[in-house]
Amino acid sequence: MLPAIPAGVDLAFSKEDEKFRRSLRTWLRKHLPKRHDEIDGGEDLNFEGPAQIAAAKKWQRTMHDAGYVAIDWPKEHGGKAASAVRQTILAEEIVTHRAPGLIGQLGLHMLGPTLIRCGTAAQRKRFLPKILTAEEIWCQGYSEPGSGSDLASLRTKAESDGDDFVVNGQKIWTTTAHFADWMFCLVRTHADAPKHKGISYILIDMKTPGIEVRPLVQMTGQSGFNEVFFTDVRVPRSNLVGELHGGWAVANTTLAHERNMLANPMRTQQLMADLVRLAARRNDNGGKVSRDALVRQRLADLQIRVDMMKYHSWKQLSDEIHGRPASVGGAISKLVTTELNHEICATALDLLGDYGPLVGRSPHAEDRGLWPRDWMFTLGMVIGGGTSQIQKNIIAERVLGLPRGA
Amino acid sequence: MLPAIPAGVDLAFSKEDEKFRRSLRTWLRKHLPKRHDEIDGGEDLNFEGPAQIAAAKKWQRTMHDAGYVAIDWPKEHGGKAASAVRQTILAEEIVTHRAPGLIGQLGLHMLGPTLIRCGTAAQRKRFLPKILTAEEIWCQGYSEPGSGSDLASLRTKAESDGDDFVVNGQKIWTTTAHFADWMFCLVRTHADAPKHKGISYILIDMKTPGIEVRPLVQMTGQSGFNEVFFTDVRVPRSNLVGELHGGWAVANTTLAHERNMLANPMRTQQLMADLVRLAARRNDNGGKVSRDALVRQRLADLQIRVDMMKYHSWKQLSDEIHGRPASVGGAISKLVTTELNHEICATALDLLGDYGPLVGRSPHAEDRGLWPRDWMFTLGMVIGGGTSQIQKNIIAERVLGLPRGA
Amino acid sequence: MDFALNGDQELLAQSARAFLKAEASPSLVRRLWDDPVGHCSDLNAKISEQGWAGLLVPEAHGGLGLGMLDAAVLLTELGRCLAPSPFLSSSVLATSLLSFAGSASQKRSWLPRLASGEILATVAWLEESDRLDPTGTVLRARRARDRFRLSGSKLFVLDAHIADVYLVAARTAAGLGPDGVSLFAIPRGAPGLSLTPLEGFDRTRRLFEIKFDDVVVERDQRIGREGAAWKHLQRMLDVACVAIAAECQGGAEHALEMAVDYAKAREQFGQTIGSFQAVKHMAAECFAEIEPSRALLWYAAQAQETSNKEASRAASMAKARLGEVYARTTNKAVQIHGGIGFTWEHDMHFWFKRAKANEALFGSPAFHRERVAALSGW
Amino acid sequence: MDFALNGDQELLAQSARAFLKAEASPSLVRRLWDDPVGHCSDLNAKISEQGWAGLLVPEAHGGLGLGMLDAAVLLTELGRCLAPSPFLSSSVLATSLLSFAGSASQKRSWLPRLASGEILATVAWLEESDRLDPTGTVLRARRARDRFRLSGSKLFVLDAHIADVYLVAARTAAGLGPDGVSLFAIPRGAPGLSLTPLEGFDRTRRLFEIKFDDVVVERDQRIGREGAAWKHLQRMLDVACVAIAAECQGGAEHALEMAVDYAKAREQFGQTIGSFQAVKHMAAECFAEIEPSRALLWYAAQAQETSNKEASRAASMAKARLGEVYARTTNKAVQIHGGIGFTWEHDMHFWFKRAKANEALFGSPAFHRERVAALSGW
Repeated sequence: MLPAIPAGVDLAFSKEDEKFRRSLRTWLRKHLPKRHDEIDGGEDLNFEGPAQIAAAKKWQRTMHDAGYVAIDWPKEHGGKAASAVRQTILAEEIVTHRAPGLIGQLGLHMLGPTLIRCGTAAQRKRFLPKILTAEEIWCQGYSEPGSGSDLASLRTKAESDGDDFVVNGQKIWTTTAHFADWMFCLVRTHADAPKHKGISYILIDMKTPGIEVRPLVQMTGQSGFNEVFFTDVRVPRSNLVGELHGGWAVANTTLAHERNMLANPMRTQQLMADLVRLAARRNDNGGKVSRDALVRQRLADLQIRVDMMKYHSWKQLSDEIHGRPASVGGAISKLVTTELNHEICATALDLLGDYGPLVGRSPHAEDRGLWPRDWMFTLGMVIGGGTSQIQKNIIAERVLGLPRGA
Repeated sequence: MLPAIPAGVDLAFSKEDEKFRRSLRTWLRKHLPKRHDEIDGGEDLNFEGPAQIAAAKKWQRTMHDAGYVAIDWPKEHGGKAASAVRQTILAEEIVTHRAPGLIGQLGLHMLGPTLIRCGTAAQRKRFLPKILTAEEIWCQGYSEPGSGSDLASLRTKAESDGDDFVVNGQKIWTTTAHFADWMFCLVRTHADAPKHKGISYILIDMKTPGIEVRPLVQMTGQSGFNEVFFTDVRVPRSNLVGELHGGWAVANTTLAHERNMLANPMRTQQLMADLVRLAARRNDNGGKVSRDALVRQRLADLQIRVDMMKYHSWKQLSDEIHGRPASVGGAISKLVTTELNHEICATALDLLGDYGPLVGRSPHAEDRGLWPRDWMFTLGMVIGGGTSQIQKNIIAERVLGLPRGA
Repeated sequence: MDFALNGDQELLAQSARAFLKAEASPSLVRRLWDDPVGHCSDLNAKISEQGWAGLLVPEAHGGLGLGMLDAAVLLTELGRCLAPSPFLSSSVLATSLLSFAGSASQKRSWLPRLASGEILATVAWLEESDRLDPTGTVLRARRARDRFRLSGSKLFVLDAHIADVYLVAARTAAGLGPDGVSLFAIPRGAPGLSLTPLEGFDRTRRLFEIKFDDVVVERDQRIGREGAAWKHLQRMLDVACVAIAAECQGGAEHALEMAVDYAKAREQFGQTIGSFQAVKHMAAECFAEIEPSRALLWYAAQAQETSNKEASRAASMAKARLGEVYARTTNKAVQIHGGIGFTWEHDMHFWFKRAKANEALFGSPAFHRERVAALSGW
Repeated sequence: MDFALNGDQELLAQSARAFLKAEASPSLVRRLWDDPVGHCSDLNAKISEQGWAGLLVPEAHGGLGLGMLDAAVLLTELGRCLAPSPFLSSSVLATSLLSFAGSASQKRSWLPRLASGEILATVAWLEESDRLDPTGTVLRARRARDRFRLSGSKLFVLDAHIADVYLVAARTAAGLGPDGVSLFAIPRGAPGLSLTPLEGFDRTRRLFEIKFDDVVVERDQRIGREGAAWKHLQRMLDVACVAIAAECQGGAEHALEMAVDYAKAREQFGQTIGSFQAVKHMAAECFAEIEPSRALLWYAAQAQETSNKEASRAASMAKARLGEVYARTTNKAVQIHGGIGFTWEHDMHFWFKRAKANEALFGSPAFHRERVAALSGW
């Protein structure tokens, strides 16, 4: 018998990587909390109350103590300088074991790498350790009500006043702002410069007077996003990251990561596996729903695309590992994956018929109401992080070289 | 038992109209040629050789003698001043009986009404009678290679020289030009005026020296369209219709008709009925293809839209008959109908599997190869007469009031 | 020939729209969202005053004696504003079923009270299998001398918490075919009967589970002939299809209007988003689906007056098509709104949720397409 | 781990593309369109010189001993330019089937000649029912002492007019199940055998009907064991799926490139049509389908080395997906070209036609989705 997939296209992991995976699995089985939903804020990081937040922080600390947090960071900053393969293995196992997400992920994935690349030594020393341990939780202050897709048109302004900036304005869609300790934030420091050129990247202590956080309830009924209002908020000049007016470039170093978070192929596979299980479990007139010819066609069509995006991610990962130029950026993954996730959930609702709309607290709800909630949440992800229309613009202009629109 | 559809929504025709339909049916059954394909050029008016052209002219003359040609024209010009209902009945019966199309339809539907509205008495007297009898066949010279969707950018120019215009340039997609006697044509008579404002509408004798007609073969392998080249073609000034430089308005009086020709709901119903018959006839593993659950879903989905467009056309017709303002123009019908026609044909190919691509001369071809040919031709109709993109622009801007694009 | 609304219907549409704009604004929808009842007795009373409760009731029984096209006109307006109202459950579905199945004396006894709004009724049909074919009706009504005893449960019953009487489909004979299904009128408070709300994401419409624990029913509570209710349920299914299709039509029209209005106002990249061709074409595609579907709806509504195969076929066509069009339109409308359309604060999600719930209610698009195929003789 | 082509494969892709650009230009495609043979012996000879005919033949039999991923790389390039070539019919399908089913001595006798291009072969499988399941193979091979006699007909046989030998699936035992199907190698000129071209709209690929009128076959012409050919045909079906998917990938890439190039050059309303968002998004949607599908193709090709259930599942996935992607892409590409894309004179229609023919060849997308479902154990 030949191996599952032999060399040529080489899908084998090295012995060391396989060992990493095995010990991670062992560790996870041993340390995973009993009920994940008591510790996990879900994809929208919507933690319900201080007890859940405390539990989530503890989980990150446990993960950190075991050496599974920020493994991509350089060793001198507390990371493991792990390869892209190990990062992928970690992400896969986290999803496969349905381990809770990390409460400090915005610090770990967005601010941390930014400070490592653009921060001062003092900033790194001050902030990085507490990101790792979840002692300080970060939120991201980019989007504004008037600048959704058009981020560069943001208007929250920071005016110099002595050694401080004075910040006035409003941010929106601010995940975790209701319990975050700090915010990394894009502000306009030069009103007359062209749109991209007058923006700076600053760090704001959320306890500073003049900050008001209002939860923004989603159509799912959950909060998680917030609006944040700034009225004469004083921020020390030492909290500027990178050059003054140079914040656009600073932010762009980690913007791609946001797209990747939304296009996690493991998450899609998990959702699809749940759908297949649902179809095999539901009965329709004495037979499994999954025996229905129409259902089989829909499931197969979805499964094909789910698997395709898995292989596509392998291809992208391979290019990264082996230092080849990326053939395409994350726009395709963001576009295809978010729409696929929503379609998987919509298919589940269709299979469920009149049971589809029943929410978690209903005893007749399937999968504790996961499907209707995710059906809504996944549409939010089609919109967030750059709508599908924006991704298509990016593909057309940057990849296919078609002219920029008016 | 109640009547099929009782009053309220009133779908009954008047006694006189029903009588018109009955006598038309009787006439058609008696006079229909034995083999339509020997006389009918199809939707692309692609007549094969002089014998077919002569037969087609004879058919129009037979129809005319019986009073069934140009019934919408005023009586003083040889028409019947027939109501929209009668026109619809005529169109329905023509399609239902699969009677050949009229070879002179561009004269009957486009130039005739234009001359009646904008022509001089002399022009009407000279041209209208021979349009009715098919003694003179007309072609339409609007599109140019550089101006497809953007008709107003046309560049064929007509310069004044004494009592003549001198025409130079090129037209394309000119149906029937290879045997037409005359062309109604849009030309640029004022080079410096804004795009729409320097255009005139003139009539060109196709026998004039300097005209070259080259057939343009379609992807179906058939011709029907042509390119027409003009080199110093002299056209008497008396052949100008309407004002000099006022041709845009003249052409627009009948442009809507082109859209309607492409969106004939009867044609769609006929195509759908053919598809249903095909599915009922084909066998798959001992059972009719129409018993397959997937096929039934596709057929039902198509049938629903086909019927919907029929009712939609009734609604539009009713508004016209009763003098109510039209709720929407023909853009929806053009958009939906042409795409629906193409989808019906594509479904037929799918049902036929490996038999799908077989063309008419193959003994294994179904329906004498109609499906693959129409699958191609209907895509041409999605593009022609304003692409689907153009129709969506029209709906967005003129109906929904969204801003005009850049 | 005139394929259009008549003058009275045009008037009904206009007055209903004006009335509902004033009386059933989005703020009412929002206020009732978390309300345990989810209905406004004030609004219900005013709707009865308009005579709408008796719209489908013959004049002889105190109603307006109008038809399904009139009802569709009204339901289009109710669907446009998502008005919380028992009009669908009581005045359309239960009233129709009583008219189809009831004896002359039963109609005399029930219809005037339904027409005046004095009482509300609802239909209890579906069960755990969620199936609309005869196998879905399992609840057994066992005869015990002159009475029947019902045990089992019904699901997805509309407005059961405010209906005074339930029209319950139950089997009076063994088997799973169309024969042996009977109909009973059972008051809400009957001993042995209990209600559980089915919590769903569309809180503009309330559904319930009804449990029957040896509920005793007198013989005269049986509506129509014993074992012969199936064909009446089928005809009511057609009515339900048209009614929900009408709601979908109104809802889709409104959702697109909201999206178009937003696209004209919202600016990004220095221009209104409605000037981007991608947004324009999204809106145009929705409109090109919604506009012709109105003609399909009218045809299906009018065809109900004929009670033949074409009535069922047209009803299923309308339900299949409008259900999908509404769901697609609201999805696009949320996307055109961008992030704000995803918030609770904005009203858009009310329509988005209703659309998906309506798509499933009384049969999925696939169910109705198969029904169209069967009724077409394929 | 490295999910990518290796250096040799990259080289193969580049050299094949350069070679085919020079040797199989659109003008060749156009010239051969109306040619009765539709092949160019010059090109075939050059392709054999490259060693491609022996790509899948083991080195021991004079071939290159490469695998399906290498073949897919080459087929992607052939599909890109629609090169008229018996590579698919002979060097991939017939060669694979011989390798799977043939005895050691049969392989020794046939494979070297196939590898060198000395002879061409093709597979005759489908019949009137156009079915890929066992019921589709009806042609009876009756044993008469040491011989077999075949009567009946085969349809949709690729390149039968230039193949020197046909691998014919026939029933040596009664029944319609997988058992009893045997394989025979029959030379083109065998007495009682006749060919009829199947005229289709895609003239870049020629299909034939073969009629067998009491064709006599010697015992040693039977390939492999009697009655045991079905599993080999199934494995060849997987190879066919990957091969056609590869063609689709190349064709779709090329069609989109043509459309994008045209959109950059063609002006309407005073700007290039590629600056209109509607055109940009059409192109972007195509690209977002085509780019990830390459990874699916590679995976499916590589999975063929395993000959397990995953090989069939991945092959059907690739065939279902790429077939539809190619058809959609060419449809959009024609639309982006506008009227000119509808003309014979422009090359676009070659790809448009090939795409639709490929979608049906060796099983429709629906057929392969059902196969995926079955192999997934649903």
